[in-house]
Amino acid sequence: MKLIIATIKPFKLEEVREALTEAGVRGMMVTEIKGFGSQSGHTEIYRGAEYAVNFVPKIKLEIVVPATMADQILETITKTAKTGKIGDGKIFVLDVEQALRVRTGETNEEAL
Amino acid sequence: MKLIIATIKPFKLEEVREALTEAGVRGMMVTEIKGFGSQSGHTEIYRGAEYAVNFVPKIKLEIVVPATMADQILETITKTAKTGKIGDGKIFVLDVEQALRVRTGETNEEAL
Amino acid sequence: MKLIIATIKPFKLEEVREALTEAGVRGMMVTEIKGFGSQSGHTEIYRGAEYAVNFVPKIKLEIVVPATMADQILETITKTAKTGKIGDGKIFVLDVEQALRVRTGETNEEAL
Amino acid sequence: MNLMKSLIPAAAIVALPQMGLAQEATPGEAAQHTQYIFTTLLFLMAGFLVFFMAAGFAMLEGGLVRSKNVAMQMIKNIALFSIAAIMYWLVGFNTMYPGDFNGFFALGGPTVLDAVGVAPEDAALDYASIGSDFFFQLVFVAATASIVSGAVAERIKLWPFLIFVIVLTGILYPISGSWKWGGGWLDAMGFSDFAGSTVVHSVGGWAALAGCLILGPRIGKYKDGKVHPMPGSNLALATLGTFILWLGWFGFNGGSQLAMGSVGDVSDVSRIFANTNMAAASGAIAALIMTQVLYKKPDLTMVLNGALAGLVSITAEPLAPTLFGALWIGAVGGIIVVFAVPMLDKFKIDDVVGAIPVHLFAGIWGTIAVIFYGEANLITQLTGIVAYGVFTFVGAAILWTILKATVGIRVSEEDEINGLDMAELGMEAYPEFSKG
Amino acid sequence: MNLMKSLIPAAAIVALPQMGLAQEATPGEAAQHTQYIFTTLLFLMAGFLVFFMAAGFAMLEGGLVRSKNVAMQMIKNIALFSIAAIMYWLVGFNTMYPGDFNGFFALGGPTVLDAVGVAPEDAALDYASIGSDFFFQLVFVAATASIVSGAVAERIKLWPFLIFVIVLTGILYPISGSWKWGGGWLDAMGFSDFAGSTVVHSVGGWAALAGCLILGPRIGKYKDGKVHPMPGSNLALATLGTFILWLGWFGFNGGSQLAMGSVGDVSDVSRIFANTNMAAASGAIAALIMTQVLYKKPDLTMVLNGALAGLVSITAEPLAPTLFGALWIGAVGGIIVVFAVPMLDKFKIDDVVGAIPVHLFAGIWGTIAVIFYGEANLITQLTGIVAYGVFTFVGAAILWTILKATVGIRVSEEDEINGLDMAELGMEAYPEFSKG
Amino acid sequence: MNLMKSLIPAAAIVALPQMGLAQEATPGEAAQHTQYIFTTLLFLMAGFLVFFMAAGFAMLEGGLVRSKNVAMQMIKNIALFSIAAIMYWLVGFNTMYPGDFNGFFALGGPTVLDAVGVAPEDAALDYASIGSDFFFQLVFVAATASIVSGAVAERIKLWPFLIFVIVLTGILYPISGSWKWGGGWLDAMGFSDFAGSTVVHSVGGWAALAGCLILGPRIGKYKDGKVHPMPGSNLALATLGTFILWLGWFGFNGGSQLAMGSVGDVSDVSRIFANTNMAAASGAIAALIMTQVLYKKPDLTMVLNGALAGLVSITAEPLAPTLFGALWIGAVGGIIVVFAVPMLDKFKIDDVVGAIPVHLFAGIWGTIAVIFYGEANLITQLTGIVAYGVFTFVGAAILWTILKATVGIRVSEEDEINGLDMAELGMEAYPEFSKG
Ligand SMILES: Nc1ncnc2c1ncn2[C@@H]1O[C@H](COP(=O)(O)OP(=O)(O)O)[C@@H](O)[C@H]1O
Ligand SMILES: Nc1ncnc2c1ncn2[C@@H]1O[C@H](COP(=O)(O)OP(=O)(O)O)[C@@H](O)[C@H]1O
Ligand SMILES: Nc1ncnc2c1ncn2[C@@H]1O[C@H](COP(=O)(O)OP(=O)(O)O)[C@@H](O)[C@H]1O
Repeated sequence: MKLIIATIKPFKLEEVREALTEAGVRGMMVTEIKGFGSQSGHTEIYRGAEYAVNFVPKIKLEIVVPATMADQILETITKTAKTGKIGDGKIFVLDVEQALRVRTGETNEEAL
Repeated sequence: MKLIIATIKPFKLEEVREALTEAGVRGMMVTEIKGFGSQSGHTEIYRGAEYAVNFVPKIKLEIVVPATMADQILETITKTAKTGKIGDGKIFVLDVEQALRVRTGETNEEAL
Repeated sequence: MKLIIATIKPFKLEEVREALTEAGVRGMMVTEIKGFGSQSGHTEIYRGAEYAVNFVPKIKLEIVVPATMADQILETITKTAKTGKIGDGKIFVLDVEQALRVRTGETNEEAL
Repeated sequence: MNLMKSLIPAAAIVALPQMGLAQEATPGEAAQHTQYIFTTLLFLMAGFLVFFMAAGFAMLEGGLVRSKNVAMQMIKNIALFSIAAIMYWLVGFNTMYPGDFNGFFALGGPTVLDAVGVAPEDAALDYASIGSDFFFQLVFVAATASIVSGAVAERIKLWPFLIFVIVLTGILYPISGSWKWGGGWLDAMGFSDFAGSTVVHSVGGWAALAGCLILGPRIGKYKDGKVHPMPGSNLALATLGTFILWLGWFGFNGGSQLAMGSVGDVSDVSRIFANTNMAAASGAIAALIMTQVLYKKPDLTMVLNGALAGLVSITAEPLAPTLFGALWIGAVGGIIVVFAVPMLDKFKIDDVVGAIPVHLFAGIWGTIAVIFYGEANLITQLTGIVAYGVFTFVGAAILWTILKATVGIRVSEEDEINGLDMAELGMEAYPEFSKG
Repeated sequence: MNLMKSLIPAAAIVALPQMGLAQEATPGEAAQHTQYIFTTLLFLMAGFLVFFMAAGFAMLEGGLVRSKNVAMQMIKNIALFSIAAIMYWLVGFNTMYPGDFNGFFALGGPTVLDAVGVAPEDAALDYASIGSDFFFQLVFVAATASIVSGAVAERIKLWPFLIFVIVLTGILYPISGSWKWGGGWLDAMGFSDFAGSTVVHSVGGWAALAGCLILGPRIGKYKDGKVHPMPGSNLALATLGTFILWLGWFGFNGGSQLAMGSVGDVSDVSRIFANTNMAAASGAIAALIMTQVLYKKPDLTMVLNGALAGLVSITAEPLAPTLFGALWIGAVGGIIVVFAVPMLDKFKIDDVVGAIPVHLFAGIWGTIAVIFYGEANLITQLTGIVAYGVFTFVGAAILWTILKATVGIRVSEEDEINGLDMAELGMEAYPEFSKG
Repeated sequence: MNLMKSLIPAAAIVALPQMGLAQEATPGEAAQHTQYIFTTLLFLMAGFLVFFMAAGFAMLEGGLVRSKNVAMQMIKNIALFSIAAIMYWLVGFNTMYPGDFNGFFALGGPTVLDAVGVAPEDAALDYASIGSDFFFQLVFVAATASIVSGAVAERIKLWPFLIFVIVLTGILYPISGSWKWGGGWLDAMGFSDFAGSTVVHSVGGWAALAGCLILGPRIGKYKDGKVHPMPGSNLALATLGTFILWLGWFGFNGGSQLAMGSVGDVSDVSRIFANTNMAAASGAIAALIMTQVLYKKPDLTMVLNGALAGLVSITAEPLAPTLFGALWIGAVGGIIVVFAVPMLDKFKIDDVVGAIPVHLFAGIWGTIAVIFYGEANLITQLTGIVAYGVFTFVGAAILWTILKATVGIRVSEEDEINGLDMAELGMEAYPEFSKG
């Protein structure tokens, strides 16, 4: 199984979730994070003082899927999260050794 | 070492934390997330309009433990987090290559 | 590539971010978490009742870097996040199999 | 009066008036100077209560928008009040109260207050000081502008909105206001609107409706034929705002008695307080019961709207009804809101805070309801409602259209998604709180 | 009077009364009509201040519950005020002020206001307009219900709570209120309670106590013999609520002078303002110092409670004490709270906002403290305290028990854990903010 | 007067005064008792409005600090008001209004109110009741202390701050206040400050400036020669606070007329209301336009400060100016703020909420602006400004220095970083919301 970690723009969440559901994803974890990346460095003014905004609000998705599904998921996310503008986000894939569903005790792919 | 990622119902946090402490866990990271899974799809009404609530508040625990402890930890979480109702959560296990305690510079299992 | 997960004290965020930027890190994910660890167990009083504060606000950094950079990053974080007092935080390193930049489709080290 | 005169010795008749005692001449009335003080005081007191409604609108709207647009809503509310204050001085007050005029329109100049330490002979002894009257009227026009602010929230640009406010508070509202309260043609016809269900609230509602139509709904509100609610970010603030508005309404309706110097007048003000409170209460309860029945769960935002709708409903005639009258008139207002909010959604009219149901629909209802207790004629009431509607809606629509065609009234899609706070102000209301 | 008459020429004696001048006859008093206006104005002004306490209670309670229960607290507060307004009109006011009665109970019918533009001869010239009096009394009963709302928060079902409010505001409070303020048996006995430490606050406190006992504590509050604090979600709101209540209290106590038309009366109202303010200040400071001494750190929530306890303490006699008297009476109130809050926890009585310490305990203290400055007798005061306690506690307990046995008063465990907002309303107060 | 006397028959002249009718003798004035009631009522009404400013300051400051310091700001605000109430009673009021004195200093004892039900012959019939006067003055001194609270936020220790407040409200403010309002040397010289641009606001501003200088800036505010903004945590609260302050200001300035019993006086109060409102509006608009022009985006926090600066600017003379005068005087205040905020940053004076620009700078401007409409002389005005500045700044600086040298005034670096709420109170204002 693979853990897919994706950062996306917050307003894309709903669209990506729908696409993933259609692609067969049955669960995920969503976290509000602050992203730091190339999209940054713009300055704001507060009470007359300029300051750099380094962090941008992002959504982090964490999805565990059977290894075989990983590529398809990557593609789905890429397609729906893309706006073409800087800050669209990144996707990382990690290996997952074990999975377990608390309610039933099912393990691994059955638990997803 | 293993990274154990567990999503649980928010109200179970205290109970799980206590059980884990007893089981010998000396540290963890707790994040408020929104979960998406089978527990969802109920509809609410706001100002006369129905809408589906897709995300459910969940707590994500991240715990790094020596590989030997992993199974026990899984069991502990399963036991305490279980209510038997849908949405009890999942547990994932990943491999951790290195650990480091910032304060002392201790590494790996000593750092946990 | 490696995923470096680091918990630090919230007020160190800016300093660490600057140091990491200088060390060549071009992106990261920042999450507000509650940490549980040795730094805890102090009691507070609320309306006449004592209670233990088990969780401490922490910042979690997640940074994906080329494997070769990992050690240097660990050192940078250790150096800047350290106050010498309990609760300075931990760093964990995990292996990352794949990386992808949504905007351009670049993969792996090019995507970082 | 006649009786008295015949009983008073001649000498006294001569002497007393010059002593300033004549003021006591009519039983049931305080001395004229005292009456002047009382009525002026009524305006000041009612005025500061209505002023505080500015805070009420700000909190209500700030609570019902998403947090990414809260700072924008705050700046709009403080700016619109300030603009109203300046425009109403510059031209509005004297346009609305032109004295003798053609009944339709007379452009007024800046307001001039009573001189410092004005002598009684220079004061409007049978009424109140100009300053208090001006202040009291001014806080009303600000309310009208606040109504618009809430409806068009979360997508409008700041400056075009403020330009709209300039015209609304300086020109549109004062002109139509003069028709009734300035003694114009609708007043002459017998149109009845005690404290402004139509003159203030419907006018704000019409302007808001024009704005919502021309501006279009928020992105994502209506998609695939379905309504996608965008829950308000802070219902505690929205509730606070509602309570503040309710408080302010005692001034709004009570002060509209325009006199407090006699037993009858102060008792009328009391009646108004009691009725106003009752209508708000019954509006809230009606919405509570209706949403429970219709949706199985009560809807707090509807209850807040219901209380306000009750208040708007009783505003056209808060004096004449009995407490029971206030109860059912307010309750109808609350029910109207519960049906009107989803109805507007059906027409894809995206009114963020429910301003149109509350101020326009309940305002129309309240104006009609005058016929049940007040001395009003249905035809005349409808004439007034239509006249205000046509004038304000058309005027506002033209203005919105011009603004749209020139400077544009709507922020870009990206700015709307990221929130007006970052886009228009570069400043967040809650910079530290995570957003979902 | 005597002196005057002898000096006035016969003709004037005949003439002046008919001129309405007789009103000026008593030195130190304004004309009777003017007095009527002043007292009516006092009721209106004090009334809107006390009305605003509804917002104060809502904010205080909304700030002291966890965010998952805030929307529920809001709907409870606006609904309870609305219910109180309706019930007090329907039956409460005339039950509480029945005129001549047996001193224990007389069921009243709906309130009827003065006619529009009431003529002086039909008005209660020596008092105030019915509307103002009704409005002033009505906002008091709402305060009683608000007290209960805070104590039973975070676990009670909405509708059973509202049914309780119906009976409390329509029946229980008016009956016991008639014993003292309606001129009933306790009044005849000489029981003294100027503005309602007992009649309003203790009554609310007793009803709350009965509710807390029958409802039980929140899940997890008392576990393994330990108290587990559940910190309030928004102490800024709680502080705002406290300041609003403090503001409202000037109306609460000041208006209870029931007259403002003479030099003596208006000066008394001033005394009351000064004393009320002092008691609040000293209650806050006492709690500040006590928590610092006991716990090494000051406790903001206790300081807020302390200010309110100071206010409740002075409410039974805000007029007679000197400023120093108000200071120490209020300070004792503040100290009571600091000890009573953990004491209730020892008995596992889970009062979410500290309503019982503030309103019941400080209310009892305030009623006793009358003996130090006012003209009251300890035995009589205790009789009153006990009478109100027994009647309200028993009445409320029966009512809570019936509700529990029939519709149930407590939400399910799961609903309580997930929060009443989602469970009972399907709506969150802060939908965007993450919760811990 | 002359005309009248000649016309009244001898008998009437003799008879009427004893009937209490003499009070009506001066045309344009109500009976003396009625006047007393009106002025007392003015103080009570204005007093509760100014009281409510305590909530306004608390919300403004609570909104402009980071969430980790909000609970601390709440406790500071409620405690400082309470301390002011006690100190002003104990020594402040009679030190400030000592009656006949040397014009510089006379220590007063505790305030004694009018007796209960004071007889007219024992009351200050030509003024107002002591209680109302005391209450009205008391809420002013609390405002002064609130100003300091905001400026030194986010780094000061609780108790040393409260000790400072004790001395400020009990000693410093009353002494300097006596120079003008107590009839001291500056009053004798003709210094003009109607409602306290200098006596209240500048004094608070000077004390805040001394505090900021001695305390130093917050950690991280000025680093590497750059200003690092620390955005306020809740701009909705800050906006609410501003509206509450604006509301309170009607009492602040209006009540300072110190009389409401005549046509002239009540009309003057009305003028003051209208002017006060106008200055706030123009201050807000000026800041809105200035920040838009200077920074391309309007700055909500500056607009809030601008409204307040407009209010402070008009406070020294809210009566004499025309509405246009109020407009430009207020606008200058708003502009001052926009320039003064970054200027203070240049000097590394870290004033968290903009208290110094708003209260000190606009206060100085307002005091100077009296010369344009009021009867004041520039030299005298400057003398007053300097005298208050030197006395308060030196006095406050000495006090801050003593506190710093003894108990220390600043929390530890770690405590500051973790937030004063956890460090000083062990309690968070928003325990559930994540922080960034
Ligand atoms: N090396 C990295 N490790 C972890 N997260 C990253 C990394 N680089 C970027 N990110 C995340 O991806 C987001 C988008 O990246 P950014 O460089 O701003 O734009 P783009 O996706 O267009 O390259 C960042 O805000 C951050 O959350
Ligand atoms: N494939 C997955 N990847 C990551 N997280 C998941 C996945 N499936 C479920 N989760 C998490 O587990 C939670 C519980 O899952 P859910 O399907 O709702 O119920 P259950 O645990 O009873 O199967 C979800 O809210 C989500 O946070
Ligand atoms: N085993 C662990 N797994 C995951 N996170 C941990 C673990 N141990 C500690 N942490 C994180 O590191 C933080 C600091 O650890 P703590 O034990 O308090 O102090 P120190 O870093 O000085 O050893 C904790 O708050 C927690 O977020």
